[in-house]
Amino acid sequence: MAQITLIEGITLALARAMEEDDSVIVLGEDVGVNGGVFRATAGLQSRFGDERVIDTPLAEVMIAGMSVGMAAQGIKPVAEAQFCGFTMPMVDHLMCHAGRMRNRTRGRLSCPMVLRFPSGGGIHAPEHHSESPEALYAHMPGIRVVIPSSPSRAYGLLLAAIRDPDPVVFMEPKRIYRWQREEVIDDGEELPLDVCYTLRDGNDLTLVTWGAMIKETLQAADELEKQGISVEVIDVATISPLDMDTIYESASRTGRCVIIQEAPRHCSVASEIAAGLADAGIWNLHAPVKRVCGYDTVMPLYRNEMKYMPSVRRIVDAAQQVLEVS
Amino acid sequence: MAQITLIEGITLALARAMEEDDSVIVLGEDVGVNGGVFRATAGLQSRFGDERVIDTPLAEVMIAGMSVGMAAQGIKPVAEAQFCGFTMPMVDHLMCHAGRMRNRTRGRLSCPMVLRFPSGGGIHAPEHHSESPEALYAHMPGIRVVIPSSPSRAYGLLLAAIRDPDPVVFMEPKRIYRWQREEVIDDGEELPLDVCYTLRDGNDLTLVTWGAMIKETLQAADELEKQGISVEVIDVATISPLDMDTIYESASRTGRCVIIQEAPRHCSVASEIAAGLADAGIWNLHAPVKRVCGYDTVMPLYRNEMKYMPSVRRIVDAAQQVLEVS
Amino acid sequence: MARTVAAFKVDHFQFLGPDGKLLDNQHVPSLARDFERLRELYKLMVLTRTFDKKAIALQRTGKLGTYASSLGHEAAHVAIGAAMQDEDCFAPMYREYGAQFYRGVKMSEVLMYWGGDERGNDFSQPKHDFAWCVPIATQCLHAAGAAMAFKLKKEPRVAVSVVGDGGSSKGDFLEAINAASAWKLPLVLVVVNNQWAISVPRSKQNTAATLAQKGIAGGLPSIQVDGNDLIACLWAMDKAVKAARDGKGAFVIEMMTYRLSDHTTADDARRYRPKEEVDEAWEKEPLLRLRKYLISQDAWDDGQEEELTNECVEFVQQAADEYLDLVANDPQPVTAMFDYMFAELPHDLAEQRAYSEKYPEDGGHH
Amino acid sequence: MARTVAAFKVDHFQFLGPDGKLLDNQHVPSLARDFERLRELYKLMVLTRTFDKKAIALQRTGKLGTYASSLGHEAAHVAIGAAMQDEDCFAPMYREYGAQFYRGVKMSEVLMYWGGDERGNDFSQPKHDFAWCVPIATQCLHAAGAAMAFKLKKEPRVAVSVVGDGGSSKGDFLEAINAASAWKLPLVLVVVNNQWAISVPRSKQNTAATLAQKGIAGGLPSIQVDGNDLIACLWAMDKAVKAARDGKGAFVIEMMTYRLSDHTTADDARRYRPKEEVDEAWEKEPLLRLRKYLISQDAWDDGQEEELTNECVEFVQQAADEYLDLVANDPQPVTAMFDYMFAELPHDLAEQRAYSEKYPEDGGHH
Ligand SMILES: Cc1ncc(C[n+]2csc(CCOP(=O)(O)OP(=O)(O)O)c2C)c(N)n1
Ligand SMILES: Cc1ncc(C[n+]2csc(CCOP(=O)(O)OP(=O)(O)O)c2C)c(N)n1
Ligand SMILES: [Mg+2]
Ligand SMILES: [Mg+2]
Repeated sequence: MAQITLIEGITLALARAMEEDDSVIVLGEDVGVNGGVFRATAGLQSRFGDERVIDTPLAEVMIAGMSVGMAAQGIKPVAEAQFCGFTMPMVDHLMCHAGRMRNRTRGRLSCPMVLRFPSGGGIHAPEHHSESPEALYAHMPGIRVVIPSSPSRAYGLLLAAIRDPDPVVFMEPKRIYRWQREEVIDDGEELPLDVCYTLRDGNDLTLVTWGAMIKETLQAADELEKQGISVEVIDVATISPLDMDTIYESASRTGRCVIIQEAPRHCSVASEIAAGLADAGIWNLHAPVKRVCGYDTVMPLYRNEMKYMPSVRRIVDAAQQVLEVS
Repeated sequence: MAQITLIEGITLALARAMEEDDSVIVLGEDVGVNGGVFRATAGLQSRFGDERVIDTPLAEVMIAGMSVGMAAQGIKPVAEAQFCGFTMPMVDHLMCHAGRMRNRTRGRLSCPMVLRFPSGGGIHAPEHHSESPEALYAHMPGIRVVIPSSPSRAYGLLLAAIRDPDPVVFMEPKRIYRWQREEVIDDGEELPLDVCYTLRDGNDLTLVTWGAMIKETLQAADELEKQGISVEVIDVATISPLDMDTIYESASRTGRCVIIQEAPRHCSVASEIAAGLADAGIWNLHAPVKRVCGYDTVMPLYRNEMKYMPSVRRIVDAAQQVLEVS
Repeated sequence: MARTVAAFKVDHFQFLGPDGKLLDNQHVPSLARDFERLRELYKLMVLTRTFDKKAIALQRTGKLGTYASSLGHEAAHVAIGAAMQDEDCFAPMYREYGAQFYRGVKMSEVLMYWGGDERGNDFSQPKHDFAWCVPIATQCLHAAGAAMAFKLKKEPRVAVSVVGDGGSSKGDFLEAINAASAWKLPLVLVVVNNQWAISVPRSKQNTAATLAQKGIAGGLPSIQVDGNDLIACLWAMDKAVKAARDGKGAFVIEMMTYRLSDHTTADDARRYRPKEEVDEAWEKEPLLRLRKYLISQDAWDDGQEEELTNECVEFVQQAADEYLDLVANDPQPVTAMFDYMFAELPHDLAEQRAYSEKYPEDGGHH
Repeated sequence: MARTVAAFKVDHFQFLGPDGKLLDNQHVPSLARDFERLRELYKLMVLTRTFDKKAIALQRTGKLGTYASSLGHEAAHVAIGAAMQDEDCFAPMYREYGAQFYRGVKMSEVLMYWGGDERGNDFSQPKHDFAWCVPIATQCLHAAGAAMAFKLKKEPRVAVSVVGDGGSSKGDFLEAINAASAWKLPLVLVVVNNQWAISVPRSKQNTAATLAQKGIAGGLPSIQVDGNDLIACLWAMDKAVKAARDGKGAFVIEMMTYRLSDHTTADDARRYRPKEEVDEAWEKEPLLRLRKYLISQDAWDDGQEEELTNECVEFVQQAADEYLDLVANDPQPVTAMFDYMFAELPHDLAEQRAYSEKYPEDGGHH
């Protein structure tokens, strides 16, 4: 069995989904011959033809709007946006149509589409290539939001997203596209779209994160373990709907929780998790819930981008703050 | 002095701002002869001419994009979007340009524009006329978000928004456009863009809300007072930046906080406030922080819209839940 | 040194004059002689207008929410419906009742929608048509997507969408034109130019001679027709739908008509529109000229007209009763807002749904 | 009955052939004889190409981030800059260095930007031009807004924006055309058609004969020029800028050129583009033909060329040194990401800024 990267997990899932269902098509800018600027769709056009792997004109509103139209009429579009920053023109069709089609028509029409795109910073890319807009999509009713953080979760979650009868925004943490290799069996097994993954068990502290920040979070957990602290690490993976039960369970055991995300803090996913803890989870908390986030500023150009994102030290410091409380 | 409504406060502030600064212009669909579909710009075109009160083609991307361009080149555009739902195509220019212009150019260019629009449900309007998307805008770095809830705050906050050297999204709670009259002196006094308003003092419980929900919240407070409970009511007013200090102070006195908003809950402004309380505010809380929100569903068509929004009873019930805790 | 690399024109087509006479007997399409078909469509135009009147009356008496009238657009709308096959797909904006009635949408469904009940969008027929679309011009891209789906599935079906003179300024419309050009989509884009976008006159959308010429941006065949002339509208639609079905790609048709009503019942057009302009437009309205034509051809008479009037009133009243009965006696429960969000209710919504059941009557219809 | 209500054409202009000879001596514009000006612009074209080479070398050696080359676009870009006045406003996309150098943007600023430092956007000159704009086509609307500002302030200034063949498919471009039409804006929209949008060829953007004809959607005068012919580019730009300044409204110009490089340094065009096509394009590239022309007119010689080459290399090296020195010895601190968010730092950001100071080195340049 091959050891593959996260992005190869994506490609594998795309191929699998296209193999098993003729109505699945891939579309986007440069997804064809070029195989996508990150090579996520590499080889798909030669395998499935240019009627199923479709290079589009440069027009994001069109990609989103036509995906909605196709999805309502029997095609399952898996649209790629080239970078997170270029999905903003798609917000209208996602919010006003994709997330509403089934509800609007009382189930007469539906919108089984996937919008997938590379997200987050850290690869020295130009402006608008490094944002983490998951909170925007997670706030929209009717849209599932998924962020895988390992090759196998990329494979299983993308398969599930494509097969899902409703719209899914699938954000790919590009910084870890090629970070780790893992054995992934191409058996068509999907993963559920509504559960968190506990990456590491612990009793003193819960660290909650997703996407590329699992890298720094796991490193922080290592450091903390060296200090004798037993750390639980949760990969949220499915941002919407959010599996708060797993988080409640963990935080109620450890009594301490730090949430780590790359995105700005204000009205974010980290805030949602902390708010849940402030409600149903509050009785078991022994310390304030800390959020370690990107700053509430524009993601800087690449020279300072790593300073923007939570560092291991920032995570460890926040952890120590909540651990100090007795 | 005239007793005026919230929307009249808007009109008054627009006229004042245009009077005192020639570079202020108003643009949008139907803002001219028609005076806006809600009459917010009524009379402005005949007073200031059609070069300063400009009917635009029907194109929201254009309105937003040109406002960015004008704002960077010495004009202060106050753009009207006709309804909240139609601001979605504007998200791209707000997120990618308005909120970044100053930062991108290290202050060489800036973007002093206002985007104002009627927001929220409850007036029997058609689909897409009744959303409360403040969380989307509040999550964007570089953008201020303001929601007035009284005639005088509408006047003072809009004046401040127009004079502010940076972009402001100004959301108008249309359900209470004509709810209350208040004496507003047209003295050009602006209100700060970063403080909450305590509408009512109390010791047992803090209710935090904004926009049209102050109506139900104040009613709920009345009911609770009848039961002998002393309720503090805070109108957030400035969603971004958020004045958490006022909320911390109140919640630390009362030990109990319920946040009420019309918008869906997931990754929302209510969640942000609750998350703040879960962090810096946690030591003074005596009860879980409850959020009473619109459901995480599509805002229904008008027959069920009031069932979607927090009712007085839902607020009172949540309050009683947090009051039961001892 | 200049050389011309591309040349275009926009032609305007009209067959029937406001006086009900054919403008040029030599060049009229054969459908001008198909009196059976014209009669059928005339009836639907009258029915649509009757419906419109009723809907406004319901709104004025508090029984319906905001309603967008189709007064004056009947020829354009009915022609759009009549040119399509059942299996084709229509992506309407919000006032094309004539097209929808032809396709099988029920009047009670139209009333349900404007009456604030989602069930109005669950058309009993045609099951695959798009719902009303309030965010202007977005429907053009949904239609382009539908056309793409048909093309990919190699189904001989056509997608048709409508946009207004106002909506034609939106990028969505132009991206749909571009998409149709890029992939030669089986798509017909109709600009129903009724001269106004609420209070904004056509002249403020842009200063181009026509709106049809937006199609030239994508190299699409682009024509203009008299939108009050059913024969011209139908001839153009037939031609465009056939071309699309035959794999010849997309068409842009601008139908020149006039919004004889307020924009919606929430609007008062007297604020911004001169009475004379409206009076003049009434002279050119679509029903009268078709009736005159049919009468002149002995294909219609006053007796039939009277009978039709009565039939329409009765039919519309039945639809209104059906609507009023349903919303009064079978309203959607609070839980209805959860039940169609996803194919399967996620755990968070299931929780909220259970909570909502505790407040079934709260904040009811106000 | 048809009557033509609008007719249009798109003309293509070229004066200088790939061999450096004028195509038609009778119809050349007078600027073809203004050797002083042409020489100045030729020098800038060479300088721009020299810069391009250096920037790619810096990227290849890890000293610069992703860089978008302007190789092959020099005539188009330099002509755009040369036709504008200082007080006009340029809204670039991301590779129009030739235009920007003409207008006063420093090479070290270009390098700073692609080197990941916002200070590159703080042009020492011209202070009012827009920054590079990565979200494609959005800059067209910023330029439309600038044009509107000039019009409202009654300033005789012109806004100019550039979009690619790919970007011309975006609604923003078409909404800018529509806006220019609606308000007769002093705006020039240039489509630099270099035949590729990364790996997507021009033919996939749409099947229209030209991209210039998108201007017809708004009734704007729309022409196409040989984008490798500096004389044609400059002639068209001069004409369009003058018309705009004279209150005659906007222009769309499609400049036909070729992207001789990879899309950016992050791209490998060999994956999708035949070598023969590139080889052929090299035959038509803009520098050589202008040099040949100038030499044939005794306005340039080999000695001058050699001198120019040396000057350019030196000048570019200085800019590179300046850039490298600045980012090495005067990097922006972590707090720089807060200090330009708002005119005055709001309390929440002030708090975060203070916190960030505790982590000045964290996650540094990686
Ligand atoms: C994107 C969007 N912006 C604004 C509106 C509000 N609105 C509803 S109808 C209308 C005017 C539409 O004019 P036109 O496109 O000419 O169609 P008509 O109503 O005249 O048929 C406006 C501005 C909307 N529904 N959608
Ligand atoms: C809105 C948007 N979508 C996608 C991209 C990613 N992208 C950068 S350049 C490019 C191709 C641009 O092609 P074209 O417009 O022809 O300009 P060129 O680069 O050829 O000069 C793409 C897709 C972007 N920058 N902005
Ligand atoms: Mg109209
Ligand atoms: Mg290109």
